[in-house]
Amino acid sequence: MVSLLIVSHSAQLAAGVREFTSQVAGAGVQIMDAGGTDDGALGTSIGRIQQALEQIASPDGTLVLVDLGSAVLSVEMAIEALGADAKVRISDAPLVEGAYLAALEAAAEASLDETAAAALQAREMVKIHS
Amino acid sequence: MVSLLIVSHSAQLAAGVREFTSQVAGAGVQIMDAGGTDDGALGTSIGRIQQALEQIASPDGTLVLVDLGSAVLSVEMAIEALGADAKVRISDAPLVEGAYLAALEAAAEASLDETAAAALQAREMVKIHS
Amino acid sequence: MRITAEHVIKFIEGVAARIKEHRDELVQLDQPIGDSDHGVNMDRGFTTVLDKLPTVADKDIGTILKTVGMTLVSTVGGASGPLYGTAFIRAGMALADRYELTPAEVVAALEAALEGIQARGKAQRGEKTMIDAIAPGIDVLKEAQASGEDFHAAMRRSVAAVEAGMKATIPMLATKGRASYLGQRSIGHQDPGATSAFYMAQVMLETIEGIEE
Amino acid sequence: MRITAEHVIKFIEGVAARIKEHRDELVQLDQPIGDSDHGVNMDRGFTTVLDKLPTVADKDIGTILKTVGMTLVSTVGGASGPLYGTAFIRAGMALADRYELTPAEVVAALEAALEGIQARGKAQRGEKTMIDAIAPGIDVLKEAQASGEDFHAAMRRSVAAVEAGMKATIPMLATKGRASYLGQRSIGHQDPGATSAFYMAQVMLETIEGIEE
Ligand SMILES: Nc1ncnc2c1ncn2[C@@H]1O[C@H](COP(=O)(O)OP(=O)(O)O)[C@@H](O)[C@H]1O
Ligand SMILES: Nc1ncnc2c1ncn2[C@@H]1O[C@H](COP(=O)(O)OP(=O)(O)O)[C@@H](O)[C@H]1O
Ligand SMILES: [Mg+2]
Ligand SMILES: [Mg+2]
Ligand SMILES: [Mg+2]
Ligand SMILES: [Mg+2]
Repeated sequence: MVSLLIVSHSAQLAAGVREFTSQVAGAGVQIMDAGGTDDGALGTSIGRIQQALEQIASPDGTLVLVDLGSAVLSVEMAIEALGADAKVRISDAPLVEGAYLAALEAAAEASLDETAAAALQAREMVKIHS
Repeated sequence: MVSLLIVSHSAQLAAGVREFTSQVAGAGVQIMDAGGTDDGALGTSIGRIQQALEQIASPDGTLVLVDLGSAVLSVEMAIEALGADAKVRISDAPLVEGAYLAALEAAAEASLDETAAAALQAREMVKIHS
Repeated sequence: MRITAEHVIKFIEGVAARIKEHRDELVQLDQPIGDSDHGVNMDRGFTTVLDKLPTVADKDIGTILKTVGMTLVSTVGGASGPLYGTAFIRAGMALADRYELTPAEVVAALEAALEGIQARGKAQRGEKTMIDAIAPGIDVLKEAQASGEDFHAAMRRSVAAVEAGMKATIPMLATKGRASYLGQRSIGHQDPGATSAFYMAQVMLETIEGIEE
Repeated sequence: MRITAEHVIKFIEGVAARIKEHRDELVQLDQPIGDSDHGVNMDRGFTTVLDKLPTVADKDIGTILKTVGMTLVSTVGGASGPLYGTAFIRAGMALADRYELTPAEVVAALEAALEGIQARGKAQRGEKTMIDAIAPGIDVLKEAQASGEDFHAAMRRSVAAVEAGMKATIPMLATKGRASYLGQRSIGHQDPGATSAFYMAQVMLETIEGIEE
C-alpha cells in the first residue's frame, strides 16, 4: 500500500495529523510524521524527513503532505538524497484534508497516482453544509 | 483585531496549528486551540470550544477554522449557546493553510469579512513551484 | 395509556444499557465508513447520562429529556453528539412541564426530534445517515395515528420500519457525515448511526409494550 | 592572486561571525514579511558549520564548501537552509579537488552557487528574494572579468551592486517564499535573505581585500 509522510514546521502539528489520519487508515497504511527542526523549534529537518521516508518506503510509493513554504524545499532535498529509485511524490494538497483523503484512498489499495489525485480533491472539500 | 479559533479532532493537531500560526500573527491576534474530547480522545468538545470562544471574543469577531466532519456541528452548537450577539464565523477553508492566511490578514487589522475571505484563498494555495 | 416520567427514565436507562451491549458492534460498523468510534462515543455519552439522571428524576419529562440531550451534546465527541443531543433537547422542548404523555404527544416529540436532527445536520433522507432509520419509523406512527390504530401495534410496525430503514442504508451512497468522504466506497456498508437509532427504537417499543394500552 | 583553502576557511568563519552579529536584525527583517526566524536559522546553521570546519580544514576547497553546504542543509530549518546549502554544495562541486583558486574560478563557483539557488527555489530576479541581491553582484564580476578589471576593484563594485540589489527588494512584491503569502503587504520591506546575502558578500570582499592582487 501507499505510505504517507506528514511534514510540518510544527512537530505537534505533524504528529496530530498523523494521529487524526491513522484513525481512518487501515493498519496496512504506514503514516509517519516529521515536524519541527532537530532541536524542536519551528522549521523542518531534512534529516528526519529522509529517515522517515526510508522507514516507510513501500513498493507502491509514498505521498508526502506538507504545510507550506520551505517544507517543500526540504522534502525535495530529502528525496534527492534518497536517489533516483525512490518512489516518492509531494502533494500540493491542503495538509490535513489532503492527508485524510489520501489515507482513505491508500487504505483502499489505490496506486500512488490515485492517492495523489484523492489528496488534491481536498481543495474542494465542503465542510459546511447549508 | 479578529481572533482565531482552531478546532480539530486531535488536541495535538489543534495546538500545532496554533503554534504554527502564532509565529506569523502579531501579538495582537488572539489564537486559541480546542482539540480533542474532554477525556483526550479524538473528537471535539463543545464545552471547550465554547469556553475558548468566550475567552478570545473580540469586538472585531472570531473566525473558526475546523478540520472536518462533525467539528462543524460542534462549533455551530457552541456558537448558538453563546447567543445571537456572538460575532463568530466558521470557515470552510483548509485548516492549516486557511489559519495561516487568516492570521496574516487578522494581523493587518482586517475585518472579519476580509479575514474569512483570506482564509478561503488557501484553497488555491500553490506550495510546489516549477 | 399513561406514559409517565418514570417510563421515560426507564427508556433512557434501557437505551444506555442497549448501547453498551452493542458498543463494539457500533464501533465495527463505523470502521469501514467512518472512524471506528460510534460505539465508544454513544457509550461515553449515555454512561454520563446515567450519572446525571438521578438529579432530574423528579422533574418533568421535558427537563429530563433536555438534560439527556445536553449531556450527549457535551460528552459524545462525534457527530452523533450534536445530532442525538439536539434530538433529545427538541423532544424535551416539545414536552416542557409534562409529567404524563399521551401517545400523540410521544409522536409529536419524535417529530420534533427528527426536525432537530435535520436542522443540525442538514441531511435529508437517502444520504445514508440515522435519518434513514428514524424518518420511516415516524411516518408509520403518523399514519397509525390518522387511522386510529392502537399504539402498541403502531409501535411494533414503526420499529419494523426503522429496522428496514437501517438496512436500506447498506446500498446507499453517503453524502453527509464522514462516510461521504469515501464516495462510492461508502456503498455496501450499514450506517452506524442508523443502527444506534434502531436500538433506541427497540428500547422504546419495549418500554411502551410494558405499559397498559 | 593566490586564493587558498585557508582564505576560504577565513571567509566561512567571517560569515559565521557577521551573521551572529546581525542575528537580531535578520530576525527583525523577517518579522513583517516572514516568520521572524531568518537570523536564528542562519546563526544556528553557521554555528554548527564552525563546529564542523576543523574536520575539513586540511581538505580541498571543494570538500570544505560542500561540508558547509551540507551542514546548512541539515541544520538551518528554514528555506534559507536548502537554498544557501545548495549554493555552497554547488560551489564546492565546481571547485572539487582545488587547493588554490584564481579569481575566475571564484566567479565560476559563485555562478554555480546562484544556479543552485535558482534550481532549488524556482525563483527568478524580481521576486523579492536573496537572488535579487546575489545576481547583480555576479553580473558585475562577469563584466569585470571580460573587461580585465582587477579583482579587488571588481569585488568592491560587486558588493556595491549586491547592496543596491538588497535595497531594491524593498519596493518589490514577493512572489516566492513565505513573504509571497502576504501579497501586496509584502511591499515596503527589505528581504531578510537578500540582507544575509549582502553580509556574506561583504565578508567575501574583506577576505579578498586581505589577499595581494
Ligand atoms: N449531517 C448528518 N446528518 C445526520 N446524521 C449524521 C450526519 N453526519 C453524521 N451522521 C450520523 O452520525 C453517525 C456517526 O456518528 P459518530 O461516529 O458518533 O460521529 P463521527 O462521524 O463524528 O465520528 C453516522 O453513522 C450518521 O448516521
Ligand atoms: N523560493 C525561493 N528562492 C529564493 N530565495 C528564497 C525562496 N524562498 C525564500 N527565499 C529566501 O529565504 C529567505 C527566508 O529565509 P528563512 O527565514 O531562513 O526561511 P523561512 O522563510 O522558511 O522561515 C527569504 O528572505 C528569501 O530571501
Ligand atoms: Mg465515528
Ligand atoms: Mg469521530
Ligand atoms: Mg523565516
Ligand atoms: Mg521559518
